[in-house]
Amino acid sequence: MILNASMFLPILPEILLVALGAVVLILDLVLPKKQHRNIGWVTAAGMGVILLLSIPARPETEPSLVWGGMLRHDWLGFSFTMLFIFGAGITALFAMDFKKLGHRGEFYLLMIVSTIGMALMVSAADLVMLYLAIETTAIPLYILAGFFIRDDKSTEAGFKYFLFGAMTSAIMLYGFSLLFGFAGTTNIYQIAQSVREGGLPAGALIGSMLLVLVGFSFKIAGVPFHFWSPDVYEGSPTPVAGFLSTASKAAGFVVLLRFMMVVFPDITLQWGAVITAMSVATMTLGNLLALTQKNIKRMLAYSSIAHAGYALIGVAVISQVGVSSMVYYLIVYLVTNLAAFGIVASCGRITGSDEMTAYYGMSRRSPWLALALLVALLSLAGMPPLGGFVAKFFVFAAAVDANMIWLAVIGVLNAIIGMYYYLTVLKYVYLYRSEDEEKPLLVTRPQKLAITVLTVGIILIGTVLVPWFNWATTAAASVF
Amino acid sequence: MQFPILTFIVFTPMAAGLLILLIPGERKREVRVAALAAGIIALVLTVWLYFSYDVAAGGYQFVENYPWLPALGISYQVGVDGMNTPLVLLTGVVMFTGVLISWNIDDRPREFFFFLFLLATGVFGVFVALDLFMLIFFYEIAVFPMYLLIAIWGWKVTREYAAMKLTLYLFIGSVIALIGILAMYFASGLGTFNMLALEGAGFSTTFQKIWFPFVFFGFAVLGGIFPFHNWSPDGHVAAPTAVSMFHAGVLMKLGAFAALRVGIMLMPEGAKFHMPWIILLTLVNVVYGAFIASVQSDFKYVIGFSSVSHMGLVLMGFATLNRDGFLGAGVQMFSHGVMTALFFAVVGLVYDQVHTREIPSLGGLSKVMPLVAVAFIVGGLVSMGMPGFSGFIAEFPIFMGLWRDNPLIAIIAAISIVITASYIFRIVGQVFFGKIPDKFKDHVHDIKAFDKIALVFLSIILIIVGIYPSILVPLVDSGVNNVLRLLGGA
Amino acid sequence: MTFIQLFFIFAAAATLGAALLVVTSRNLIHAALWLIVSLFGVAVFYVILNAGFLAMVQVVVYIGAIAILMIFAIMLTRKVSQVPKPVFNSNWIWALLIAVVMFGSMTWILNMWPQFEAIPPALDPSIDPLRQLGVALVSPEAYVLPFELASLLLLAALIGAIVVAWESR
Amino acid sequence: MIPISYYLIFAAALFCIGLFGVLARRNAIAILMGIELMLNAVNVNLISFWRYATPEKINGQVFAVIVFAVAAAEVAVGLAIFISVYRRRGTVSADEIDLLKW
Amino acid sequence: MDFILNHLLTLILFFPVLAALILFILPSELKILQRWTAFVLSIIPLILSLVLWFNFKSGEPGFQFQEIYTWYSPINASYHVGVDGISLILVLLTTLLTPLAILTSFTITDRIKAYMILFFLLELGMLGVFMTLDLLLFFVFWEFGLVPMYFLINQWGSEKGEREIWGGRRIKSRTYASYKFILFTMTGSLGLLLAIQLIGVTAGTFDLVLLTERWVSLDTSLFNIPVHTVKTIAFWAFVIAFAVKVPVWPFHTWLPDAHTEAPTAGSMILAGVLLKLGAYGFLRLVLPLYPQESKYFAGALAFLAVVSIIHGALAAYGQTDFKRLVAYSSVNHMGFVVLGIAAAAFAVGTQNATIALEGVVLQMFNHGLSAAGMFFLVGVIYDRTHTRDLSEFGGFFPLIPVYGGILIFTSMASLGLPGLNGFISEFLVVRGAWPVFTIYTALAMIGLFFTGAYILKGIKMTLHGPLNTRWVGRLTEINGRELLVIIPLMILMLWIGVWPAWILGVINKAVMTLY
Repeated sequence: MILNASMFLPILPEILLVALGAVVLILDLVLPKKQHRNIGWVTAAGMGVILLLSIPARPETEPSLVWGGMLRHDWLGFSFTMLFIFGAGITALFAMDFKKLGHRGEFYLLMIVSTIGMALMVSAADLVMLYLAIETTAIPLYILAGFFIRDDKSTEAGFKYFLFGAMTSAIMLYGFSLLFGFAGTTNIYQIAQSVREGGLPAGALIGSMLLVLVGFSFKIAGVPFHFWSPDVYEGSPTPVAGFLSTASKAAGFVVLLRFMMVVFPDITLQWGAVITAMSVATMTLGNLLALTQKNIKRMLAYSSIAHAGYALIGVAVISQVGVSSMVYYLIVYLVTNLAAFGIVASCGRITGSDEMTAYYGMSRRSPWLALALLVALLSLAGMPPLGGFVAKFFVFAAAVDANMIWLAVIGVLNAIIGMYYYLTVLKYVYLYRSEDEEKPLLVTRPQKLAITVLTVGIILIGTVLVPWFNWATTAAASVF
Repeated sequence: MQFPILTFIVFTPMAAGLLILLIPGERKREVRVAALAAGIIALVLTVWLYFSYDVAAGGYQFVENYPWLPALGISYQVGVDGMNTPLVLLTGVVMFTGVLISWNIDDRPREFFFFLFLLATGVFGVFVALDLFMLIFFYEIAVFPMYLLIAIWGWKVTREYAAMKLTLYLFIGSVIALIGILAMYFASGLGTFNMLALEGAGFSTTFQKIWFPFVFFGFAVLGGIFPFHNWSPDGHVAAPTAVSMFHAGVLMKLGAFAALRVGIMLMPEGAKFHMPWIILLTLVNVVYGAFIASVQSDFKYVIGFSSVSHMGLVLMGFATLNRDGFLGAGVQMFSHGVMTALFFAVVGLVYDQVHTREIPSLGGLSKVMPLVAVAFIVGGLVSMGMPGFSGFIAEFPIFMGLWRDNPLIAIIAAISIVITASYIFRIVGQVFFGKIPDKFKDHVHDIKAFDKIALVFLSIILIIVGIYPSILVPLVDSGVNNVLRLLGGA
Repeated sequence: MTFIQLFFIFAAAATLGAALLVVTSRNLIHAALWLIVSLFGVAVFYVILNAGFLAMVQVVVYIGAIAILMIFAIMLTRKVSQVPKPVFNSNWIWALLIAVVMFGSMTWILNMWPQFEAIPPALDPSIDPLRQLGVALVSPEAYVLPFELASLLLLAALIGAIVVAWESR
Repeated sequence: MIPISYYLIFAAALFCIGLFGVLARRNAIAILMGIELMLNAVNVNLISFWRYATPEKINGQVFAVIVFAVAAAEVAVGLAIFISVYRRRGTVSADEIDLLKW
Repeated sequence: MDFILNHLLTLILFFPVLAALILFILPSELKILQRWTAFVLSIIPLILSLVLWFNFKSGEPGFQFQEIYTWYSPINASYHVGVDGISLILVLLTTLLTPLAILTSFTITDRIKAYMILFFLLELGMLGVFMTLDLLLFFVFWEFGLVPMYFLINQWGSEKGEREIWGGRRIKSRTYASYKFILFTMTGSLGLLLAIQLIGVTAGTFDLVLLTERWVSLDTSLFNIPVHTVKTIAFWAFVIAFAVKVPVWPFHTWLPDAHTEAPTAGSMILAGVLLKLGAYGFLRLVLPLYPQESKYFAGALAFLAVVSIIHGALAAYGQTDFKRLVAYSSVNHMGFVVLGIAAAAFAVGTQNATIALEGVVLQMFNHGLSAAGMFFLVGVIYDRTHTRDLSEFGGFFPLIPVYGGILIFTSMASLGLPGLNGFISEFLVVRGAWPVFTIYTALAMIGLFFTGAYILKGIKMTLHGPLNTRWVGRLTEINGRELLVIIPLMILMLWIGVWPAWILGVINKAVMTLY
């Protein structure tokens, strides 16, 4: 019962995040109004520093349960914690110059709290911890989605996000309670064993699995729990939408992965089938609906849904290769989608519109921004030498490896549909003309920095494969 | 450690493209000069490569091998043999001439050359790849800039439609092939994407029979195989000149080459099983393509469909699965590449002057642009397989290959030669001879010096190969040996 | 059937009845009141289940805070609350179907559990659940981390609620 | 004694009533009440499981306490959001908040 | 000198390319310079082929001046050239007619440079066919020659005339003619191409010397079809290709159009050399490669030949266009060539065959001279009157007596008047064919009668009869340059007619060793 320093090491990133939150809170109080924008710099820089300082906190090769079994200190959790911190830092950069967003200390604080939630979510090894972490992630995000209280769409986004999130989390929680009851323990690494000993019929397990899955599907916006996401993404402040669609979704994926693999090893056949069906439905529906969108944020929302479908392939195949491919996919997806939303944010900040028409002739207004958008969208479409290609490659490889070639085929057909609408956007950007061509799109410095980092990142992930792959494999290996 | 020439070739265009991006967009002249410099460097490197390939030794040369992702057996491995060395040269040639022809592009030349060079890097990468992952990686790099190049700088009327159609067709093909590649990877159990290793993987006959069509057709879509050729004429027509040159000249070879490398060479049993019916498709390509070309009235569509016909010959050569067929196909890839680049250059130059491509409305252009007329005639003669030009060198062995097992197909396919001759002569007559219509009289001028260099350069290559095939053929032959070895000396 | 069972059934019926009225009352104030009744019913079960502390918390937090907060909110958004409009949305029949099916399948799932008919074991008198709970919530070997996180969450929720509900002029 | 099945079925019923409310009600506050019912059902579950299966351990109760905390936070945030919506739109009826396509 | 002798054929063959290149770099304004350069350069192959002629050892069997280099190694095709007596004569004919044709073309004013370059390329193609000993290369040159000819007709053909084609569109006659020319010959060659490929596949080589052994002795079945059938099909593929070129009825319809529309020099070369390509193909390829099939189908061939003779003569008689008349006379005369070949094929190994073949080769040479001469003379008169309509001519003799004399002389040579060259060769053909195909030969003799008739008709309508006064003053006498063209031809006609032994000796040896 004695606290010692080594116990804090595994939660060092979270502690640092709390400290950063405190700094932000204080700054929000003491800084004069005009300088509130600089809290963004502090947040972004703080995230960078946390990334560096967290290096000693990296787990041993052998995963261990810490803090009374609340957390599992393993590479999966640690990796994604790092990714979320990265994502939050980038989001701060994008948000800085947003009116009514960037100068609000609360924004950064809420984002930090949400990040803490995600960080704990992906490491949680206990139902109590998991539920709490999920809610800690979600509740600040509800507010962030509705942050523009004078904007009809934003408030509506917060409203819908909240209602739907609260409902699905309640259903999930019911599932948790059943699992707790059946197993007599809240530690997810013991549930499987004790359920097996208790002689619980598979049917009961499947039932609770389905209930839990509802909550997770909501997090990853998987069909049929996807339909909140276009509305929410469209309505939310764009940097928030980017954060929502990447970090929050990735966290959901990690939890889904860990939970399914660890808690339900005895019914893999059943949940494999469910996830497979969900994967197919998600990517197909997401892509088909994305085709007709006129608003770029909505389009990206549907495309995010589709991407969740691809990533689900990695879960559905239930194999080591599958898990690492999914992790790789999420890394790529996080960086890429952040870039896409970030560019949309930078653009929308000036044009004041997220309709496709605002993108007409963009390459003449701002060639570099257009190029960055090209990189981001093509990476989403799965084109080399960008990260998206490698990610899709691994995911499809996992499907083929698992002898689910039909799934890979559906995946590639979907990739083609995806190709179509991404290219359509690029067509607007490069081909169409607009009346505002003479007006360049001024990208602010923090945005430039963020976009550059992300674009370079996309290319690096797509070309220098070894570190990322090893990372993904290590992370994936630590699930089991 | 030898000079890593292949790596240099692959990445020269990319590096140049990135450098060009750094030039401010309004300094168009500097952009062009930089592009030309890159084109020249690439050309020099490829020529050097071509002539330093040791034909007597054969096999893969200039091999470089660096691990890329060792955990999955992915490596950056490049090397050339007799089959792809000419194609690398071809790419260098087309890149160089493409830059020359594109000198007049005025709308965002910086982006244009960047995308064009990105495309070139992809093409080079595929041609020299000895690793399946690398191959598909560069294959897709070669596909997508096409969309932008066509959509942005293409012919206003059809560019959006054509660009999308093309990209989707090719993308579908490539991802289907990708699935096949993955299946091969896992079925081999070797844990490597190295093609040389996979050659000895010994896939079961059943596996090959199932997967060969995926891989072959996946790539052959880009080769324009019937009935998946539809994208090609539309794409050609809509593309700007240099892109058409690249597209028909090099990209279609990319498809055929990949179909050979991955499909036939890695799954020879599958090839033997399926080729008897695939050859019928290629026959449709050859004859139907020529026929459709002959009834077009749009100059560029004629050339577009003639490419379908000629690429049909390449695939037909593959489908014979014998030495002569492969030899001819190998030569035809090079010959058709240069020829069609020449054709599209001509069409582009004509269009630049008269702003129409309707054949009946043209006439008498040989008086203002004699060199263009000559170049077109040279290209035309090549395309009809006229002896003395490279086309003959290429087509003759293909037909010989056909004779060995499919005499009837040889006879039917030969009809295309006459059809080709008929439309080529018709076009020559209508476009370049006769009276110049009054409406063109004043504003039609001769072409610029750069364009002339490009045309002459391409024409000379065609003639040299035609009269002195030894410059190319032994090389291809040594590559064919490589293929035949895998086919069991068939 | 023992007395306690009868009592249980009575309490359950009352709670569920109140809950039904919560979801069906046209008047939101009534609904909120019925919610309080229902929550109170639940607290009764906590008592039966030897979780007195939770029952207390239920009364204090839920009834004392949450339900009151809701009534405030209802008052604040009163304008609509009184306009006669349908209580349910157009899909209510589906909602009903889902709820019924859900109930059926849940009982079915629960029924599969081998200990479905279990009788409560005797509590070890030496253990004080309340003390146990207190220790667990602050012990690093147990639930201190969630406990701390919960405080963070409540802080964030507080700030967040102010952000959206406060309209600065 | 009361078998655990009583509690569990009661909780399931409460949960489903809450769910019905969530799915069927128009008014957002009513929906939120439904959610509270669902959370209460969960808590009943948790406590009864604790009492019947693992009375020697305390996790069930801790879980319930945490659910309380979350529920409080959720309600606070939810109501704040409702009020901000109401201020803009003059309604908190879920099917009238339809500026976005839903 | 040794170098020249060792590479004599290559030099002759590729000198025209050099000439074309030289012309190419000449400035395009200096027309006279271009003309004379072309002429002088075209003399050089003639000189070289005279060197060839005098260094040729007619007594030795087989091919001489052989050169062999790798050309297309993977399919065993090589650059293999060599001449025997037959090809020697035709090489000489080609190099002789080319300078004369170029001299004739001095009247061309439009794009002289291109014109001359095409002419040299044409010469290259023709020489290549005669010299090569490789089947593939044979085809290369065979096809290659078409292209310059196409453009010569298409671009420098007669300006006038329109033809209606299907669809009711009207196009220029020369376009129509050139199109017909190229499509006929290319379609004809298609079979040849396929047959060559077939041979290449089965025999594994294209070298004629090797092929005569391997292909002829081949008797396994091919593609599950009896080898006999395959060979028969291939035989007909060859025959049709060559028959189109010769041309033999019914493949001749392109010829009158092409001849009529071609520029004068083009017609000269067309009739003088190009038609010989077909006949040469029969001699060089068909007879050695298909001895049995040739023998078997000789009757059919002879029949076609006779139809050609009679049809050609009758058609020629029916013409009012002077150039068309001469064109049909080519059909008529070339019929004799084919008849001789058919006879030789049938009676292979006998003395009759030898005689017939001698006649054939000589007839090829002779027809080359006389047809070129006739077309030239038609061209001369056309240059002055700008019409070819015989009915507008008449009574020219008094106006232009020298021209009249030359026309009569050349016509007589064409007619086969004893003492001039035509007689010798036609006699030899008839002499060889008579014992073999008596009836056909007899019918051919009737054809000869009509030959006389149309020649005389031509002379009569041009030189005699009432004078069309339109031409008085416009019609000038033949000039010096034109004399320079026709006189060498006349000398040769007379020389062969009077003392044919010099040339027959060469032919005889070649024929004897070959067959």
